[in-house]
Amino acid sequence: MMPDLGKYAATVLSAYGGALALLVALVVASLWRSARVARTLREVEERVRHGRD
Amino acid sequence: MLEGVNFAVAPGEAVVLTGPNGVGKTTLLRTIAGLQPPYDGKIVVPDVEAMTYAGHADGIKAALSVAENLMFWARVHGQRDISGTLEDFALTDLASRPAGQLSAGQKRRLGLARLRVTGRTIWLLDEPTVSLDKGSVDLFGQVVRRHLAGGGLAVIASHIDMGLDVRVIDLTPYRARAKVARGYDEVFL
Amino acid sequence: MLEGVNFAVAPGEAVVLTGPNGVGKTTLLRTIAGLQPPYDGKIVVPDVEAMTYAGHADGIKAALSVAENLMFWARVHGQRDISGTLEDFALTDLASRPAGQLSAGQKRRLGLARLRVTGRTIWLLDEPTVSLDKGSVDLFGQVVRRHLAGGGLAVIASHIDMGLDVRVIDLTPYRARAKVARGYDEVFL
Amino acid sequence: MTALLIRDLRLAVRAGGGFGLGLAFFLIVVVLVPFAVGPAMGLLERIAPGVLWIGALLACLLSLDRIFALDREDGSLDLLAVSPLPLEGVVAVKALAHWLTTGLPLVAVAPVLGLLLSLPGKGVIWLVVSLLAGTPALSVIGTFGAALTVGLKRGGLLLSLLVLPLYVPTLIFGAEVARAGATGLDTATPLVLLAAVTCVAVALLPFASAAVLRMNLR
Amino acid sequence: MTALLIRDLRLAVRAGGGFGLGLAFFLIVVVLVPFAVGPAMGLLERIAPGVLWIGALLACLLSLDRIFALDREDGSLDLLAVSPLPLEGVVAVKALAHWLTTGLPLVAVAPVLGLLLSLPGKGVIWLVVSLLAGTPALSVIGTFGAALTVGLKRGGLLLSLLVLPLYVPTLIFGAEVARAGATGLDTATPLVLLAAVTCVAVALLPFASAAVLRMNLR
Amino acid sequence: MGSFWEYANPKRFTQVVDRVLPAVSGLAVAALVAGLIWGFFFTPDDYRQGSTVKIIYLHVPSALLAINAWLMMLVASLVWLVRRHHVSALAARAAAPVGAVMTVIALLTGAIWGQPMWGTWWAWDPRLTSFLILFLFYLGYIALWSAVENDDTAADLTSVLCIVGSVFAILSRYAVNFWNQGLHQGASLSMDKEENVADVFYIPLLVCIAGFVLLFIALVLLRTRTEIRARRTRALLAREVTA
Ligand code: HEM
Ligand SMILES: Nc1ncnc2c1ncn2[C@@H]1O[C@H](COP(=O)(O)OP(=O)(O)OP(=O)(O)O)[C@@H](O)[C@H]1O
Ligand SMILES: Nc1ncnc2c1ncn2[C@@H]1O[C@H](COP(=O)(O)OP(=O)(O)OP(=O)(O)O)[C@@H](O)[C@H]1O
Ligand SMILES: [Mg+2]
Ligand SMILES: [Mg+2]
Repeated sequence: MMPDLGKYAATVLSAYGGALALLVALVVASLWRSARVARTLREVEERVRHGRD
Repeated sequence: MLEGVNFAVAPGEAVVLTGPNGVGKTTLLRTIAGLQPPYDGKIVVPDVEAMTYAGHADGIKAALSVAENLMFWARVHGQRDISGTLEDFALTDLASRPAGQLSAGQKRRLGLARLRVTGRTIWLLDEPTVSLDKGSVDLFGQVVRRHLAGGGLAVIASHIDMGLDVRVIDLTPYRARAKVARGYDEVFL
Repeated sequence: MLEGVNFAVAPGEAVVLTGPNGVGKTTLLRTIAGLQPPYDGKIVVPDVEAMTYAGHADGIKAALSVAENLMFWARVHGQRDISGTLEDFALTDLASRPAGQLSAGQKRRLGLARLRVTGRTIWLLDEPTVSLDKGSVDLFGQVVRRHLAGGGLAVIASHIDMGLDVRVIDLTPYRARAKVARGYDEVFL
Repeated sequence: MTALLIRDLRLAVRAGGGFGLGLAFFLIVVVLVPFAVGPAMGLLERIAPGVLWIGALLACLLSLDRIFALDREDGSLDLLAVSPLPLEGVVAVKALAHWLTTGLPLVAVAPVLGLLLSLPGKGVIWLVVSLLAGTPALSVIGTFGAALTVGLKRGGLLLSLLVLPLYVPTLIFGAEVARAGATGLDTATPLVLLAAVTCVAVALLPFASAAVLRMNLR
Repeated sequence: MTALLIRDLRLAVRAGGGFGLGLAFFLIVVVLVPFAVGPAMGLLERIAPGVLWIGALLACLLSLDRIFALDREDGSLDLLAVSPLPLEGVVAVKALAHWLTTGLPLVAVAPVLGLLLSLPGKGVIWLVVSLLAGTPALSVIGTFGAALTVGLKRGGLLLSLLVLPLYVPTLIFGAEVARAGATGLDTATPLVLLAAVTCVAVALLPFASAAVLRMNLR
Repeated sequence: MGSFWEYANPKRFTQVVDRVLPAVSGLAVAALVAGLIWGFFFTPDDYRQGSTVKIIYLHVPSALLAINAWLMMLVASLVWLVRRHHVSALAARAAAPVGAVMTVIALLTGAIWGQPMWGTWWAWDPRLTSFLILFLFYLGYIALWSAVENDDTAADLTSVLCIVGSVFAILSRYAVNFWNQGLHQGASLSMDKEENVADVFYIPLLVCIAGFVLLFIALVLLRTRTEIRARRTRALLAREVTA
């Protein structure tokens, strides 16, 4: 399955590893912050609505 | 900004704003001066160019002498003669002293002297008499009265009775809003 | 320094220094606090470590919150509990606000609150009530009275009547000498 | 306007705000470099134009935050904003004062320091020319950065970070002129480019700076 | 004492007083040097250790005047002087805070920047070692200079001038260690000398600084 | 269907994002996985560069996006300054970290690639150098956003910075070119067929580029929605405090 990368295996693998790690980190951070902000917004909206009635 | 405050000032008139610490006097004055945008409501000033503001910070450079400090503001406003103003504020003797060596009250007098040399008619004063002794307060009261007599106009925030016989607006019933809540955030509500 | 000033303060007592701007109140207080050398004469303080000074500058860091500012000074003086002091100075609600955003009077209250957390008995106060509204002045008056009742001692320079029933020393008859003339120059005289 | 210029120059001279400080920094960089890179003669000569340009740039950068910060703190900036002077003019005068107290003195001492780094005579002339043509851009760009960060908590740090990439074209062309001059190559092309950068910066950036300052003072 | 350290670190992080600023400056120097001296490969490599040391030194120098000046302006320094803390301790803590916010971050990023200047791998290690051994001296000496000039009108300028000659031994030995390391020469001798300079400075200068500060506050 | 600017209303924008985000992210993941797997496993080695050509599938898309993200921010900034639509300001803010990460990926993969090809991690080649400068621009832009307290002031300031920065970025590009002739490949996606990479590399590369672009769009939509919600939270809290 694994292609033969020859003498450049380390180079190619580290490039893929580093780049994918950065991409995943960016995506995870974005999703995490999105979820957190959504949650606080929901809480605040809840409270505001309750405060009103 | 304060909710529900509403007042008008006519030429030759002064109002004194009072209210507890943190009620928003400084904020109101700065808004009138155009140094921050109003949250809501309208501020109608016939001539924006006619206003001048004196706040907690005096805009005094410690390294320049009293005369140099005053002269600078005079020239920015197109005046050239400061000797009368120095006299009015009892600063003549101190004219060549570096402003950094003045006592607290002397510094304040210098900050107020700036008002005179701007040649502007609308004075916005934020606690002008802080650190002043009784004599200087009287001196300043006279200056303000003369300014009003000459058709000037003043809005003064103060905790202290300045001996001016003018309308007092107590801001206590109004409450300052947090500054974060500005008009533009309405789209998000 | 002032010529011919001479006074003693006993525990539980306070004196108020008054006098026109520039007479030398600040200079006198700083000299007592040991922040500048006396030109002449003697200052006898039983315990230098018992003094604390609050001047025109409050030693407040704009980037730190109110509680952090106060906590720092408390810890420097070996205390840990600041909640009572925050209460006394009506700062509890503002505890987590950055000090840079306080209004002038709120900042001043924070500066004065520092006195309480030093745990020291001799307070040297330079115009403590500047920018304070009437309520805060009363509040501060109570704090001073409680301090005196607890055997404390205060020297206060002020233009304003603080409602304290204490000895007032008017410095007007004495004159401040220029600071250039300091003690060490005597050898050349 | 002249009042403002005079005041700023006076303050710079009296309070050490930039004037002298920039010079001292320039001197420091130039004096320390030989200690740092070692005494090899040919080496110093080759890097001399670059070192002098870097020194000038850093000296400029150093004094940038004073352009508005001090006036902001003591309330002068608010007062200037409500004064009859147009803000574009204020900004331009501030940049000019900065150049007069930082850029110009650097140009004046550069020949002496060039000698210290064993720059050849012809190189010195081109160095001076390049500094004269380039430092105004440094001041104007720096004023823009200072206007962007005035009143911010971490102004100093941010200012350097923001201004750094903006300085790159000026530095490249400036150092290129000095280097080409020292080695006897063609200096006309980089000099024209350098002048172009300076002209664009001087003509356009004051408007951007004034706009940004207005946003910040609001 | 810890309260003071914590406050200073907090202020540095929040208000950008040094932390980050030093780093940014270091980065700036390193990024700009190639533009200034030209892209020739061998040249950059040769001057890399020196450039990095100069960068570190300037980054340090930049943040020195904040050590006492801000506290002086808002009255904190007076209050600290009449507080129960010994002034020697205050000075030492200030120097430590300065090193933690300036020196240490520089050591941390030096390897990356070394790479940019094509410093060989072994050179990087010795560069880090030399910075680790030398930057504490820079902070302590700088604190002494700051104490000397606190409250002076042209403090900033004077400070740089006073501190500059005091920095020379540290710079010479430090750069020598880094240079010798990069070229594979003997590093032991300069390293020992560098360590000696640092030890002496750290052990003695806080007392001198406290004495000087006391004189200045009187 | 009203005017395009309707979507500039935060609420409307959020609704649209809620609807399209799953599709866009699904497509992005599909294209990325397909392109990268194709490129990594099923393409031959280059006769000169050996297996290192495979890095191109990360390097080129990220480099392209690093530049185009800045362009998008520039457009959004102009829209904010001219029409004052909050969504565009927030979209610029949301795009900056994505662009910065793309720049880092391009730098990183380039540096790793450079080691075997040019024998060095880093050279002061014009393209490399201008990327470093671009990265600094991103850093400054992000730092300015987070340093200014008032959201609208921050939007104003960063917009001006973005515009001025773009002018200087172009100037730098020319300066750097003038300063040093580089080692780096020329543009190979150009129309000039002679210079192009062979089709075996070209097609999976296009798929990867599509994947990166879709990922960029998805991330910007997601992050813009987050920014809108954060603003809304702050506005509600502020009203609560004062009411
Ligand atoms: C840190 C180092 C590097 C950076 C910042 C960098 C940056 C870039 C940039 C900005 C592009 C532009 C894409 C375009 O304009 O179309 C690009 C494309 C490219 N780079 Fe790099 N690069 C680096 C190192 C390398 C190395 C070491 C190699 C291989 C030897 C390489 C090979 C390529 C190739 C083949 C392309 C595609 C050219 C094209 O199709 O347009 N790069 N790189
Ligand atoms: N940047 C800010 N962010 C949030 N709140 C602020 C900010 N600046 C000021 N405030 C708060 O706004 C309120 C009004 O402040 P302002 O300075 O206008 O009061 P003031 O009436 O002038 O009080 P004083 O008599 O003490 O000068 C205060 O509670 C203050 O803490
Ligand atoms: N460094 C200095 N050199 C020369 N004169 C000075 C210096 N500092 C202060 N003075 C002068 O000494 C006098 C006393 O100043 P001081 O600050 O003690 O007055 P004060 O009584 O506190 O006044 P205020 O009520 O205005 O605060 C003033 O006339 C002041 O101008
Ligand atoms: Mg106020
Ligand atoms: Mg006084």
